[in-house]
Order: sequence, then structure tokens, then C-alpha cells
Amino acid sequence: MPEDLNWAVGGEAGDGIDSTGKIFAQALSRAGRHVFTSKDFASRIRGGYTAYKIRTSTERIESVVDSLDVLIALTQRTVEENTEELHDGSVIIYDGERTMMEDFEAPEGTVGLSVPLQRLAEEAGGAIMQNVVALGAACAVCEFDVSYLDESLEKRFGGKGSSIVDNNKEAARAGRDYVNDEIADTFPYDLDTTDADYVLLNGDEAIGMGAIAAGCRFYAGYPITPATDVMEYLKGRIERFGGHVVQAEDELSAINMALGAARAGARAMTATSGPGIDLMAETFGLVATTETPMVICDVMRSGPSTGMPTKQEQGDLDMLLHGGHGEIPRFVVGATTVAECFHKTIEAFNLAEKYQTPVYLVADLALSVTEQTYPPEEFDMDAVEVDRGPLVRGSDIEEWTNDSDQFTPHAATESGVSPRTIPGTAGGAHMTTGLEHDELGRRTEETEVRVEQVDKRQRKVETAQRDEAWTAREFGDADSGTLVLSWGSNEGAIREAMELLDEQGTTIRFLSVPYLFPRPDLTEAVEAAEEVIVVECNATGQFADVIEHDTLTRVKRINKYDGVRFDADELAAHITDVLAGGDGKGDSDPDSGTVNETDAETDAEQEITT
Amino acid sequence: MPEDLNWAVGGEAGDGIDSTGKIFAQALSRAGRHVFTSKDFASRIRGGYTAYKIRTSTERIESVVDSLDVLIALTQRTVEENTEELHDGSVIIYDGERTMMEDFEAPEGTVGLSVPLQRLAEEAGGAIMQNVVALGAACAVCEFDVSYLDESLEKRFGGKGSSIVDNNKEAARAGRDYVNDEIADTFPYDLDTTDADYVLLNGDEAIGMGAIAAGCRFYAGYPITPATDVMEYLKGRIERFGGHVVQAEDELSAINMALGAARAGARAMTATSGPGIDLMAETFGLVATTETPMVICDVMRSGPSTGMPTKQEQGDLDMLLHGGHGEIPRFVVGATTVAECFHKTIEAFNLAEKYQTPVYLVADLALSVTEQTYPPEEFDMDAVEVDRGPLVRGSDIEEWTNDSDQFTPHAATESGVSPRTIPGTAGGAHMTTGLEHDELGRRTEETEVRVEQVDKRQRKVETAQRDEAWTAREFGDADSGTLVLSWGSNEGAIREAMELLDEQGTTIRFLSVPYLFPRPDLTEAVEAAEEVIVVECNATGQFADVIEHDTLTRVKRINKYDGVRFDADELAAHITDVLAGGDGKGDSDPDSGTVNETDAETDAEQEITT
Amino acid sequence: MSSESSDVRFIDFKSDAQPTWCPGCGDFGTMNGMMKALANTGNHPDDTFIVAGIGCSGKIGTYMHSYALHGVHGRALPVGIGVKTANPDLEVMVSGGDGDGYSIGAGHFVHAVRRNIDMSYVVMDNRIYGLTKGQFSPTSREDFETATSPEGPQQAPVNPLALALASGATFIGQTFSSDAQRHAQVVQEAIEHDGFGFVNVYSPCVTFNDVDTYDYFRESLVDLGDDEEYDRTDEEAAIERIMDSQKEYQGVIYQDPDSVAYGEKHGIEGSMAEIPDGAPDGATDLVREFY
Amino acid sequence: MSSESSDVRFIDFKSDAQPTWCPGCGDFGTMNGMMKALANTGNHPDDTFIVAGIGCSGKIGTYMHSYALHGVHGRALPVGIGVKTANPDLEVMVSGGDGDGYSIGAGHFVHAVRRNIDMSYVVMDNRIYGLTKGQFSPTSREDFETATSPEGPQQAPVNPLALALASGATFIGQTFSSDAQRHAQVVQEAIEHDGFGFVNVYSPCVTFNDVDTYDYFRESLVDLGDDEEYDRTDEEAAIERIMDSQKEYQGVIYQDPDSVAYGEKHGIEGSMAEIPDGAPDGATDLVREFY
Ligand SMILES: Cc1ncc(C[n+]2csc(CCOP(=O)(O)OP(=O)(O)O)c2C)c(N)n1
Ligand SMILES: Cc1ncc(C[n+]2csc(CCOP(=O)(O)OP(=O)(O)O)c2C)c(N)n1
Ligand code: SF4
Ligand code: SF4
Ligand SMILES: [Mg+2]
Ligand SMILES: [Mg+2]
Repeated sequence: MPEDLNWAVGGEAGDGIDSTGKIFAQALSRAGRHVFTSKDFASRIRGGYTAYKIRTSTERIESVVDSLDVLIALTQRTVEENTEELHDGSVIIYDGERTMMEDFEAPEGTVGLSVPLQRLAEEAGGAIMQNVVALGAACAVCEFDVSYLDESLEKRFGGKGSSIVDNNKEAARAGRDYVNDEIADTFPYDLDTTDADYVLLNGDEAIGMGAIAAGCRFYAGYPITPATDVMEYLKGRIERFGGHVVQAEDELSAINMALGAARAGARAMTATSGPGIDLMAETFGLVATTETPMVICDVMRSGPSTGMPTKQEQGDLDMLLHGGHGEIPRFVVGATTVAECFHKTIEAFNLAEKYQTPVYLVADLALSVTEQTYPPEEFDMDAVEVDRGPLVRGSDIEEWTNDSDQFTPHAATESGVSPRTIPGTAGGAHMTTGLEHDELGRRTEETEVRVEQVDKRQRKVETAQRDEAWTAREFGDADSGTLVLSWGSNEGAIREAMELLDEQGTTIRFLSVPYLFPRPDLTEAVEAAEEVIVVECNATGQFADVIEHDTLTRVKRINKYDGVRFDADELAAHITDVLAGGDGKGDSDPDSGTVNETDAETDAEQEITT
Repeated sequence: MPEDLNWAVGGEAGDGIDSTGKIFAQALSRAGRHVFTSKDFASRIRGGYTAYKIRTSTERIESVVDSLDVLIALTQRTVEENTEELHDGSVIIYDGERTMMEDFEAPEGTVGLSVPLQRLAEEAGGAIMQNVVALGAACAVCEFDVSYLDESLEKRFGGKGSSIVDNNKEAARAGRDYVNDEIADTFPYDLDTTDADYVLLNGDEAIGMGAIAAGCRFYAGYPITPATDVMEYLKGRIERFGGHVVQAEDELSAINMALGAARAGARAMTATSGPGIDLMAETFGLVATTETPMVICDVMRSGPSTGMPTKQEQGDLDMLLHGGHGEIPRFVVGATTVAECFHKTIEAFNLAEKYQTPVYLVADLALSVTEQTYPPEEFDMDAVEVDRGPLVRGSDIEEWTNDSDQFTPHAATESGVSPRTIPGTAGGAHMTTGLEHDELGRRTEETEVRVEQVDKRQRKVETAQRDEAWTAREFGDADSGTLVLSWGSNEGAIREAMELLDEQGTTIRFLSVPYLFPRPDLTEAVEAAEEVIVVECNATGQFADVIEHDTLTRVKRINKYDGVRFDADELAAHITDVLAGGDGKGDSDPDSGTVNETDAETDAEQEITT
Repeated sequence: MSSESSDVRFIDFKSDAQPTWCPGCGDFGTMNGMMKALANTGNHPDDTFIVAGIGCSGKIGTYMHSYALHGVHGRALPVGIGVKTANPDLEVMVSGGDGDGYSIGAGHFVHAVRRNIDMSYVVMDNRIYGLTKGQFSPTSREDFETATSPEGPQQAPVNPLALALASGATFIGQTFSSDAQRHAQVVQEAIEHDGFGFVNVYSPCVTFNDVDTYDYFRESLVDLGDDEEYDRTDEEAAIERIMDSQKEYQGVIYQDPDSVAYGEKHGIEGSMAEIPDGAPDGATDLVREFY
Repeated sequence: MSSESSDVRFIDFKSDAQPTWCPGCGDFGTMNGMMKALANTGNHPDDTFIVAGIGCSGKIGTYMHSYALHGVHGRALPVGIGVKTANPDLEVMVSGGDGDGYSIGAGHFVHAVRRNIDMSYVVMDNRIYGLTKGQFSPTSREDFETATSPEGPQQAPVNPLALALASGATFIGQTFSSDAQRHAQVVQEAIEHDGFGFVNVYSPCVTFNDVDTYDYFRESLVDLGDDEEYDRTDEEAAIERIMDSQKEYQGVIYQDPDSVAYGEKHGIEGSMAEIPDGAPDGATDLVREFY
């Protein structure tokens, strides 16, 4: 009986796949089981295949694997899309009475379980509950007490009245009973429960919660997948803390609204995805030049251009590090797990105010759509610290005025960070501008002042480089000759891949890098390694290039750009392959788009034999 | 008698400084002299100091020097701004009868020449002609025949009627006569003339002319310094060739209009500066993904944000190479001289259509405001070649249709370049989209197709890297151990600096790089050198970083970011300084903002002793 | 031109791609009308260019057959302007959603209207952001509850017709996707109009908008075509209808009979796509100017 | 509030920076009126936030004394919205040119108007791009010759008042910079208005616009304040004036007496600048929600 169960529900977009999966995930969480979810979906409202996948264990999980034990298939295509994942003994629950599934035959080795979902749902009060019937059936298959579903059914349908809730509970039981009574088979799945109490949330929600925790009060945004959830999370919640969400007319407006709020003294944020980041590029420079603290969140999706809006990619790093004309000091902080989405958001706000710069907070689609369980202590609100930086109030202002009693918002201090007053502070009135300016914030073209201000802004970065701990998250064997580097959501899959590799006797050192700029100095680590492999979800190896420049060392690359996140098995295979001198494609899925890209010059040098 | 004369007219913005300087520059050109101009100006309409500077010689000139022989000073500040440049024997022409200049005393060693400009102008028909009187006076000082001014006066005032022209001619003569008759001094300046016939134009005009030459018919743009001149040049001219200029409501619109025109089959372009490049970032990705040929010109100015709009900088390279979310294949071509602005524009159009990608054509403020003489043969229209790439017409279309007779605009060919039809072509109707698409241009999320299309777009770049000559412009001693690398308008100043260095016995090898991406492989050159110095007008050393990554070698840097272009003397001093192990600040102007920036790691390694 | 004189049928403008719109989505009807209008005006897919915005609405570019570009969100109009200017012989039709056109694209809308380019612009107005799953749009009612407006947006909805009129529109139409014949007819008139033919189409979203439904429009729409007195060239009458917040009107609400399109005013003629192999004749004069 | 009751004088809103506008530029007068209106309404520089666009007009941020941001071209309004929302106690005034507001910023204008935030927006309309040296602007006449329109733009000029009205404006004013008293008075009313107080100011550019001159405005302006019959709350009357292309009007052209500002509708109260040192009270409930 495996501890680790891989479960999915799939059908057409519009079939309610998402909420069905979520109900099951919550039930598992209530039962003290860990859950890690992922979604297959298309950016259509209806008519596209979509699936909600759950991996669950009593141990913590950080990744998906390419295996499916139990599948609720509302459509034929759901099975087709998952043939590779199904294995001997996989159970497929489907409704053999539906016309489109009449001729369905379960793939060889798998167990097809025809349950009259629609009929049972109708009997329980309405066809619409067929997904819940399926959940009940799945409970029976997994020997999982159906009553764990109750709480999430109440959460979901409570607003619609108690009879709806009751009908749904009944529908679940009807599904369970049908399997137990009519099929009466036994299956190799038996889900243990524990006493643990977990919370279940995704990356966007963690970012939103982190923002409120950090004191963010103003959010302006424009809907865009996969960042919309940040706005939707905040709307209806931030108001309870005295804040407000504006749905702007576009991203140009959103970032400028946030800028205004930030200048008024609020902690302010906007979140978007690649196309919005592009549109914000001009104002980003203004935020930096006016030294306004602000957090701009990029939840990356597959590009370029509109690309594949519901697919995974880590393709925006170059833009985040280098985007915007002219030379713009900036911080770029990345989350590597769902929980880190919370923590890094808080950190981003503190960095923004301590250094009076815009901070790009970067996450990716895989983080934002993954719902994952954590012990609630991971989000310890008592541990939240707020550092507002050199905010000057009251009579302290006098320290920072010139001979004419004018406040100097851009004073060229040693640290590069200047005093800051907020509107309403007596004696602090000042202007600032995106033009080059003097210490008073007034435009100038004096060469000395220009150079002084450029240097001052740059100095903030140097101060931060010196004063803050820009550490990487280290895993594995610190003495291993194989160094794996990565950023963003790959952390979990790499950690799991390490376990698989461990079993094969391969140990590696893995540094998961949450700070993209400023970033940890990896020179020593790279120099100490025999083999450096950079893993990322993009085609060109943007982070690899950065590492190469930093350390003057060519690295090997594992890249994936087919829109699907890495899974642990695949990664283990790729790493093994690279270590064996291969091209990084591993022996896994030849079509997965994973490549080992190296510069033309290097190809020759490294003489990789395939 | 020096061959090389440095001349300037300065005053307040709004005083007509620009046209006054231009008249004199044209006169010099008419007299067969080479001219190289530069401007000091503030982005205000009035109330700011502004100057038009001319360096002239019978030999070709490529740069400014920090010296002034003859200065027409309409204001006191003009002299103050140029004290450093003035020397023993410099002549300052001013109007001692104007109240504000009454107490003017010429700096020591210089010759103050008070000419009653306003009075003489009034006598000739109007105070407004005082600048022309000054030009006449300057002719006398330089022993330059005043009648050379006539043609440019006709050009300038011809539209206002012949009596205005005549009055101006008379005003010029009055100025000359006053100096000859009333002052009757002799001066050490005597301008030779030659039989040569030059054209005088600036970089923006050269870009505009190049565009028309290349067959560009559609231009959409939004005014922005220093790119507006491209639009103003084209407006009124492109129509003669069947084209049209649209002044768009913003840059977002401008690039999308150009995209539409390009998809309709026209050669289309837009030009802007940094802020506009930011706004165009999102659509830039669309242009690339839809594989639409288009030229986007960035005439760089000082950033970040609004920065110093009338000042020089080469600060956008990072953005041009890396801007836009996701991974966008692109070409970045840069002009290094005014004439190259013409040639590289033509090349940009050819590259765009041959490879069906957007091409960033990059110039900088120094190029755009410099008016420079060239023999007209430099702009040989007969030598212009137009390569439209794989444009498929007529029955050839059949080769590129699928089994259902559908045209495949994104066919994954070996070269990566696909067939292209233009609307109106029978049987060629097709769509394209910024979403990931298949060969037909229809959206897809199939992993194989996605990977195929990413690879295909990338392959275009590889094909171009293989098939085109991405050469650098080489100067100096190919065997020198000192390699200087640069891009953009610095070429001229470096070449002149090399002459100065030569005199000191220092030879260098200089590669001026017009191709930023794809770019020449400089690995060999860098490895062969003992010392590599990258010269650029920005603070962080963006091109230097690129070179470091390409070649895995740390380089030295000469950077300037005070808004003023390099001049030859200063550069020679800096290079000497770096070669002597200095920090690159040279012994020239301590405030010039020139620094030698190296990464922290390298500082230690290189142990530069200052 | 009329449908009789043309060999092109409506079906020729249909691609073989299967629409993924929700069953019942208004966009099906909207698109059908567009295809009919294009065929009826004697256009051919090979001489037609469709520019589509981003949104559920923007998918029409894929479902129709013609030269087409599916652009970035909010920028469809400038693309259309570029196409039409570079080749006035093409029939250019721009289409997108209410969010695409009146929110992120509002600025371009104002300026496209006043430029009066000879093309048509069909907005599928469902008063919701469909593709991003149901946030309020600029045309959403003040009290319309969505994920981002639990208590309604609490701001005046954009009145697209008023915005067009204020921007100097020369043709303003409004239709309802399920009134197939009227819709196709008004779009056809927009195509035939000598200038910018703007049609706002009520194209209900059955998934995320339970307020602006088929029933609602069916009941509230007043067809100006039924009103024999109505003079579409009377600006004042148009203003009255457009500013009337109590009713929804269908038909051609305003048309300037003296409209002169941008291209004509600027003397733009013929395609810009054909260029010589080298510099064009007369290019050397450009060099001479700099003497 | 009136000037009598306030200790702040107009001069307190002046900075010691010397304006670099051309002598005679209309922006001098426009700015003076803004300073007077701010003082007359009892505001203090330390509680006032000015957002300036980019253009000659945008320089006022430097010449006035208050908290201020000089933003990027066309985005002044959203900045103002952010400031006001984050701290409703501040007096927020946004200002910029006709290019800034009606060209690159047109979309934001439409949406700022309909949001009806309680702030004022003063546009210095000189019907030209001043700072970039004289290209036509969205309000330039159809036949106005500039470097980029040798034969005139040949497109309908934007009518800013109509655009505002179509977008649901609750306050529309228009003034002339050299009619100092009227101008200051209308701006003052815009400040006092409970909602978005929009004032289009004819602020002549003496350097690049020789058509829309002081003389022209002096001769053609009709002051609605002189018309005792005129009822500013009558939308129809306002439409009539606004759509009248033969005349230019001065004064408060329209005001919705029932205007309720965005902040009030959304229950936004008090500054968002003060936050605790740690997570706010009740934050733990957010975690619990995820059980
Ligand atoms: C720059 C940018 N921002 C946001 C998005 C996400 N987005 C896609 S469509 C859309 C709005 C859709 O609404 P509408 O235009 O009304 O079209 P509908 O789906 O209702 O037909 C948004 C916000 C995007 N694609 N690009
Ligand atoms: C994104 C961007 N595009 C273009 C510019 C250049 N620019 C500065 S001001 C301006 C227009 C000025 O016109 P207006 O707003 O009417 O102000 P005015 O100078 O007439 O007061 C332009 C196009 C810019 N700063 N930023
Ligand atoms: S979500 Fe709405 S607009 Fe989109 S396809 Fe479905 S019904 Fe149509
Ligand atoms: S150019 Fe025009 S708008 Fe600008 S300062 Fe001068 S007069 Fe004023
Ligand atoms: Mg919509
Ligand atoms: Mg203006």
C-alpha cells in the first residue's frame, strides 16, 4: 500500500473540474494528509481538456510525478491525455452510461470502473452533482472516509443553503456505496489519516496573504492569467485592514496608481504577468528614479507575446534584470515554493522601503496554480517584521532640510538611501521627477549632480549587497562535485529528483536561488564543483547566462520550454544523462522539449558525447 | 595657421542658435570644408543655455575636441559654460552695446571683440538679424569669404521673399565690414577653401533618407527627442515615393500601426527613444512571434526614466538585447557614424525581411544631433540593394500550402525562415497570432508544436549567424596588445584619440562593433589582447558585460554618464591612464563622470594600482 | 455592391477551426453576421484583413478565413490603421471585446474614431471580461457583482456610443448578436460607409454575465430601423438616443453623410507593398537636398 | 472654505525655482490661478499633492511648492488616483498638457472621469506639442500647419469637454489663462466639487502656435458666467454648448449636483500610510481561512 497517491479528475473546461479537485484536496488536508496539486488546462472557457491533479502523502510533498493511481475521467480525452501516467492497477472512474463514454475501454492493465455518475446524481437531487458522486466513488476506491468531504462541501455549497449541502453529501455517499456495493472489488489504495491540521493554498493566495501581512494597503491591477488570483484574493479582504483594490483600465495605469499610493506613504503593490510587465517598463524606471518603494509582482507564464497564457515558463528573467531603457537600479526576488511566496512578499516590501526602490517579486505559473498543504505555523503572523526604512517624521525633518528649509528627498547619503517623508508631514513638502534631479528633487543637467545621483542610486544596491544576507537555499551534499543551480518553482522537483538520484547512488549539491538581484556570489560554489548544471523552464538559459557572467565559467543546462513544469522523474533522468556526458534530454520523454543548450563555442569545448 | 577651426555660437534656447550655426556650417560645406557639429542644449524652449559648435577642417573630421577658437556669445553664460575650452588667442564676438553684456570682460588670453550686433542688424532692416551680423563678423575673423553664407541664407529665408534674403546678406556684410574696418585687427585664423562639394546632414536625417532608399513607405511615430527629426524628415518627403507618415497618439499605437503596415506588405518603421522603446516592448514580442519584418529605431538619450532628454547616453543596450517578457529572437544593429546611420538603416530593412524578425536599429543622441559633411558618394543610391526575403507570390504559393490548400506562414523550415505572402495574394490568406501557433498560424498548446516553433524562431538567428557577415569595423594596429572595443557614436572620438595616442607612441587595435545581436565573435581578438578596454557612454558597462559573457574574460571599462559625449582628448587621456594601470579617470576632467567600473571580484584579481 | 453581384459566399469566410466558445455564447452570432456582411459587400478572403483583439471575442481571427492578425490586448485598432494605410485596396475589419476596446484600448478608440480611416470596427460587448473568467468590464453596470467587484464596480459604465460621438465618429451602429439579420445588415452598412464604421454589438456571455442576458436585450432593445421618423444623419437626434440611459437602441444611430475618409484626405492611393529592387527613382534628389 | 478663513497665501504654493517657460507663455497664468485656487480653498502645501505630466505644462510641479510628482508622459491621472485613494485627506491636483492628457493619456482620462475620484484635473491646452517643439496635438485644428502636418493634421480635433461628458463627468469647466480671476475661480470650484473636477484651460503657446493665440481666445470666448439663464446642472444645455463647434465657452459648463465621489462609494477613509510594526491585527484569520 503506497503512502503516495496520485489522483486526478479531468474533463472539459467548464465541467467544474477545478472545484471538484479542490474539494477532494481539502478533504485530504482535513484528514491530515499532505497535498500537492497541479493543473492541466487550456486558456479557453469551455471546450478544452482540463485536469486537476493531486499528489497526496502523509509526508510533505514538493513536486508532481508522472504517475496516476486514480483518475476520474469525465471525458475520453482525459484518459488519452494521461496514458503515459497510467500504470498497472491504475483505477479509472467513468460514467459508462453517458453516450460519449459508452464504448470506453480502459487501457490495458488499468482498472476501468464504470459508475453511473449522472444517474446517481439525479437520484440525489440533480445531475449537476455528478462530480461529487465521482468523489464519493474515489473515496471508496482509496478506502478514504467519505465524511472528510463534508467540511469542504459545506465550505463550497454553504452559501446556497443547507439542502444543497445535504444533497451533495448524499451524492458523495451514493458514489461510495455504488463502488462498495455494486463493484465490491478491492483496490491497492488505502489512504492513512493523521491528526495534523494543514492549510491548503496556492502561490497567488500566499502572495496576497503576504502582502496584507506586510502592511500592504493599496493594490492596483488588471486581470491577467496567472496573476489575477492575487487581485481576487485581496479584493474583499484587504478592505478589512483599511486597504483598497483598484481594477485599473490597464497595466500602465495600475503601476502608476500604485506609484501614487506609494508616494502617499502606503505600502503598495501591483501584480501581473509578462505582457503587463512589458507595459509597466517605462513607469518602472520612474519608480526607481524617484526612489519610490513599491512591489511589482510578475507571475510568469509562457511567452513570448501572448504565448501560452495557461502554461508554465520562467522566461522573464532577462526582462526583469535588464528591462526598461537606461540604467535602473532594482531588486529582483523570487519565490521557490508556495510558502516562500508568502515570505518573499513580506521581504520584498521591507527591501522596497529600506532601499526605496522598486522590487520585482517573481513567481511562476506552476507556483500560482499549485495548491499545497502546509502546517499553519509556516505562516506565522507573529513573526512578521515590518521595516519601513528611513521614514522621517516630526521634527526629525529638520536634519534633512537645506539652508532654505527645503527637504532633500534625494540627499546623496553614504548608504545611498535618503530620508523620506510622506505627504501630510509638516515641512516635508518636496517634489520628485523622472528627470535627473538634484537632492531637492528638481530637474538638473549639471554634470556633477547627474553623476552624483547616478552613483547614489547605484550605491543603494551596493549597500544592500553588503548589508543583507543574499543566501541561496542549500540542499543535498555540500561536498558533491555536482552542483545544481535553479530558481523559481523547480526547487521541489529537484529536491525529489535528488531522492531518486540518491537511490541510484548519485549525490548532488543543490542551491535554489531566491535572490536574482542582488544575488548570492556563487563563484566559490561554482569553482568548487566539477560539473555545474543550471535547471530552468525556458529555452535560452537566462539564469545560466547570468551565472556564466558572474563566475566566468560555462555551465551545463537543463531547459524545458514546452509549457509543462518539470517533474521529479524526468529531472532525475536528465541530470543522470548530463552527468553521463549526455545532452540532458535523458531517456524520459523525447518530446518534452527538454534540451541542453550551450553556446556554440562551448559545444565544441565540452565535446559532449551522446 | 591651423587647418582645424573650432567655432561656436551660443546663447539662450529660443535665440535661434541652431539655425545660426547651421547657416555657418552650410557655408563651410559650400566652401569645400569638412564640418562636424555638436550641440549643447537643454530641453527647455527658452531660458536655458544652448550652443551650436562646429569643428571644421579641409580634412575629414569624426569627433569634437575640447577647444574653441571662435565663439559668438549672445549671453554671458555662453562664455562661462566654455571657459575650459577657450585658450590663448580665442576670439569672442559679443555685442558690448547690449545691457547684459556691457560689463563683459573676455577671459584672460582671449580676444574680446565687441560688435554692435543689434545696432547693425537694425540698420540692415531688423534686430532679428543680429545673429547673421555675428556670422559676418565671424567670417572676417576667419578670413572666410562672406559670400559663402549667401547660399544658405537663400535656403533658409528664400521662402520669406527676396527682400528678406537681401537684408540678411547685407547684415552679414555689415558684420564683416565692422570687424574689418572698425576693429581692423588680424587674427590667427584663415579658412582655406577647396573645390569639394559636400552634403551636410545629421544622423536622424541619414536614417530617414536610408529608410526611403530602402523602400520604406510607412512610418508611424510619436514625437520624442532625439528621434523626432526622423519623423519630421520623412514627413513631406516619403509621400513623394508613395508613402505616408502617421503621427500616432502614442508609441503603443505607433508600433502597432507599423506592424499592420508591415503585415500588409509595406516596409514599415517607427523611431523613438528610450521611453518609447519601453512602451513598445509588449508589441515587440508580438512582431517577433508573428514573424513580421519591421524596423524599430531607438535614438538613445540619457535615462533612466525621463532622465536628461537632450543629453547623450548609450544606456539602452540591455533593454534592446533583453527587453520584453519571454524569449524573443531579435536583431540589434547599431550605427557608429552619421553615414552609417544611412547604411545600417538599409541593412536593417533587408535583415528584417530576410529573416522576418523585428530589427532594432540603434543610434544615439550624439549621432542624431551631429551635422556632418560627407562627399555625396557616401550615399550612393545606385548601390542600394533591396532583399525582400522569401516573399511568395502567384502560383508559388502552392508549394507552401498543406493538404487542405492552407498556406503555412510559419512552416518550420530548415533555415527557420518561412514563406511569406501578403494580403491580396490569391490563395495566401492566413492568420497569425501572438499566441503560440502552429504552421498555419493558429493557436496551439501542443507541446511538440510549441517546441518546434520556439526552435524554428531560434533557428532563424542561427541561420543569420552563419550566413551573414557580422563584422566589426577595425582600426589601428591589428597586432597591438591593447584592444579597444566600442559601439555607437564613440567610434569617431576613439579614432581621433588613436591619432593623439599614436603621437605619444601608443598604438592600439580598435574594433567598432555595429552588430550588437547577432554580433561578431570577439573571442579570438580578446584572447589575443593583453588589455581589453570597453568604451561606452553609460554607467554600468552594458556592452562590457556582454563581451565578458561571450569571451569569459574580464575587461576594463571606460564609462561616461554625465550626458556629454566623449571627446578625443579626454578619451586619449583615459586610455593612457588605464594602460598605466589607472582607474580610467585619466588626468583630464575630474568631474566628467568617467569611471572605470569593474566587478567587485575583478578589482581584487586585477590589483589595479592607482 | 450587393450579395447578388458577388460569387463569394458567407461560408468562404469561415475557417475549418472549431470555435471553442461556450455553447450559447453571443460571439457565434456576432461572427456569422460579420462573415455575411463581408460576403454581401463583395469582398474576398484574399483581399480582406481581420484584426482581432485579445479576449474570447478575439478568437474570431482563428474561426474566420482571411488574412488576419490576432494582436496583443487593446491594440487592434492601430494595427488595422496600419494595414489600411499601407494598402487601401484591402477590406479591413477590426474586432474585439469591450475590455479590449474600451478599457486597455480606450485611447486608441478615441483616436481611431477621429482619424476616420475607411474600415470597420465591430466590438463584441458582453459587459464582462470573459477570457479572464469574469471580472467587471468598462461597460459593466455600476452594481454588477464579480470577483473583483463584490459590491459592483461603483463607477459609471463607459457608454461606447457616446465616446464615439464625442470623438467625432462618422458612423455609429449598435446591434444584438442574436438578431442575425439586423446585425449583419448594420455591419454591412459599416463596411460600406466611407470612413470609420463602428458597431457595438451586444454579444451576451452566458457563462459570466447573468445580468446582460439574451432575455434582457431582447426585451429592452429598441430598433431605430422601425422608426420611420428617425434620421440617422441628424446629430442631435443621435445624441438624444445615445445619452438616453433608460433604453438600448439597435440600428445605425448616426451617420455623417459628408464623411471623407482619412486616406482620401491624405491622398493615399494604392498598395505600398510593391517596391523596386534598389533605391526608388528620385532618391538621389534626397542626397542633393543636403548640399 | 474661502480665502478669508485661511492663513495660507497663494505665494506659499510657489517654489523658489525660476520658470523657464517662454516669456508670455500661457502657463504662467494657468499656474497662478491654480495656486490661488489652492490657497483660497484653505489648503496647505504640506497637505497638497500635485501630479504633473510631461510637457512644458508639466513643469509646474517644479515651480509650485507642495508634495509633488512629475511623472512620465500621459500617466499623471493614475498617479493622482493612487495618491488620493491612499490618503483621502490630501488635496490632489493633477495637471498636464493637451498631448499628455488627450493623446497618450486619452485612455486614462476616460477612465479617471468615470471613476469620479475627488480630485481636480487642470489641463493646459495650447493645442500644440510645446516641449517637443511644435508638432500638432490632439486639439490642433484640422488645418493647422506644423512640422508633422505641413498640410494640417486632417483629422477631427479632440473635443475634451465632449470626451469628459461622454465618460460621465460630474464637473466640466473651461477657462482662459489670461482671464486670471475667472480661471482661478473655476479651478477653485473644481477643487471644491465632490468628485472629479475637470478644467480645460486655454493656455496659449506663444512660440509654436500662431493660430490659437491670446487674441483669438479673447475674441471668441463666451463666458457662461455672464449668462444668468445658464443652468450648469442641466446636462442638455451642457451638451448643446459642448457640441457647438462654432464657439468657445468659459466657465463651469456642467456640474452634477448629485455627484458622489469614488472614495465615498467605496468607503475609503483615512490615510493608508500608517501600518503596524508587524502583521496587522486579525492577520491570523487569513491563515485560518485556508483550513
Ligand atoms: C497586457 C495584457 N493584460 C491583460 C491580459 C489578459 N486579458 C486577456 S483578455 C482580457 C479581457 C477580456 O475582456 P474583453 O476584451 O471584454 O473580451 P471577452 O473575453 O469578454 O470577449 C484580459 C484582461 C492580456 N492578455 N494582456
Ligand atoms: C513616452 C514618451 N513619448 C514621448 C515623449 C516626448 N514628449 C514630451 S512632452 C510631449 C508632448 C508635449 O505636449 P503637451 O502634452 O501638449 O504639453 P506642452 O508641452 O504643449 O505643454 C512629448 C511628445 C515622452 N516624454 N515620453
Ligand atoms: S466565457 Fe462568455 S464570452 Fe467567453 S466564450 Fe464563454 S460565453 Fe462567450
Ligand atoms: S514652447 Fe509654448 S508652451 Fe512651451 S514654454 Fe514656450 S510658449 Fe509655453
Ligand atoms: Mg467582454
Ligand atoms: Mg500642449
